[in-house]
Amino acid sequence: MKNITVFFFATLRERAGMKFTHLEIPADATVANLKTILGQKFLSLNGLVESSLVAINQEYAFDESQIPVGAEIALFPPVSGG
Amino acid sequence: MKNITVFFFATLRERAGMKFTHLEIPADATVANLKTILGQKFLSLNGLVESSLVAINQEYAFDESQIPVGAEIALFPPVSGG
Amino acid sequence: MNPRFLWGRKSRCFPQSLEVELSDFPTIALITEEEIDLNDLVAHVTLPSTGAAAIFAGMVRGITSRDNPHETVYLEYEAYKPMAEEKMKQVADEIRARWNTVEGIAIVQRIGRLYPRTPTVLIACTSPHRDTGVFDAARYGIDRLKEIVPVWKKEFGPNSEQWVEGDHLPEVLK
Amino acid sequence: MNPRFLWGRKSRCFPQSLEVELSDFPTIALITEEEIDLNDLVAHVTLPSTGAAAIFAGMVRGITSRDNPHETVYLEYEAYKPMAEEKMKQVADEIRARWNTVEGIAIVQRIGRLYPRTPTVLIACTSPHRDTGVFDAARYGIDRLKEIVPVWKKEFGPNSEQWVEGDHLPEVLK
Repeated sequence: MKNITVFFFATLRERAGMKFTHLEIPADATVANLKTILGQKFLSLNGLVESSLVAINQEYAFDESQIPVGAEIALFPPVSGG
Repeated sequence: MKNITVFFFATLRERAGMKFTHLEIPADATVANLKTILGQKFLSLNGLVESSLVAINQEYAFDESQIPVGAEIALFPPVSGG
Repeated sequence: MNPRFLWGRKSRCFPQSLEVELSDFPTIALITEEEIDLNDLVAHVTLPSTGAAAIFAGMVRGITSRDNPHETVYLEYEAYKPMAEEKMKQVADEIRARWNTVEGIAIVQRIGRLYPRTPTVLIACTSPHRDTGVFDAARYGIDRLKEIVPVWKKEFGPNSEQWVEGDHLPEVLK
Repeated sequence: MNPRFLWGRKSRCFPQSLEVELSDFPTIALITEEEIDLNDLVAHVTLPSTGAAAIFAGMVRGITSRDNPHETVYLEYEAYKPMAEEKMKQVADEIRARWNTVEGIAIVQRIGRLYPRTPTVLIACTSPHRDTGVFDAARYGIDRLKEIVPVWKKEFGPNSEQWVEGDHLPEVLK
């Protein structure tokens, strides 16, 4: 198992009801695994977390990406700045 | 004969040594005629006045353009603003 | 900005048969000896319907590498002010004729003695969105200003001075 | 501007075999809650060799006519600030890789509650001349910011509020 921090932004922050959380996940967890874990832990994120964007240590990551120990993860919807 | 005012800008102003002058020109004078008159009256403008741009009452005019009574004429080199 | 510099607001062209509320679009066309204030000028051409501004600013180059490499200590700008401001309004009209989504337009040329790094000219065009030509409109504006607006500059180098030569293209003046 | 926002000056690429004086080019990549000061930002990316700046400013539209016409009372912007500023630096790097005449680059996104007519975002690119892609560089900058920089906005209308949906295009994020 390893510890990570997950930040939520925009819709995901509102639906999760928090800005971030600390999690323990399996040592070999990928981004896809993390999404499943989050969907189970935060029922309010169900249906939203699957399609959200993910960043690991402030760089975009994708379903197959491995999550390093102590990673800073961020989940958020497609960006809409400007 | 008719009276006009001629303004000089940039190189032409420096070469003429004045910002403007009042002139009396023939009633049927065109821009081409005016350039000849100016070249005779201001020897310092010789060789420069022929290729200069001309505006009549703040609108571009060309060699064949007629000059109205009381016109405000301007002579200047190709523009170089910006 | 002094309101006398905010010239004739131009209405967008609607079919005359349509009863529509005509919006007014601000146009600034100005020769000035004062500093060019980008914040102020952009604010003056920003409407409640504006979402995008494309802005060109030209500066005095102190060091020129292209073509004829040289140093510039300062430039002296002079203008035939009333005609120049009329020609700037013509440039604004031409922009609106080509890009009918453009809302506000500011065209400002600063004159007098100007040192390197100083903004000398500004073209700002606003529109609701960025994808309907507003960048092209600003580009057209500065290209056209350099063709038809009666302004000249004299360049002062470390050991020389000379008038900058414009291109002689009478066909673009009409 | 606080100098901590003036990030790693980037040198233009010269062949390594040439002994040349490397110029430094300023890059500003900034998420801020403060007003966007165009004069200040453009001054920070203007060098003695600069003759042209192409600038894009985006504003809050109070009235939108296209697509889904509606009124906006204000927008609330939020950002993942450290990643957003890194992605802005990536946008600046991409610009320099595509237009090697670009000198300074400023990319600024304002966040917080912003009302109609307020500038929310600025992209400024400078270069010695206006005819070597500086307009395209600024256009690329705002397009790319809207693709990869983690910023979101929630729109508050007279009787409603909703998050603005970005396009889901994972292929542009890499």
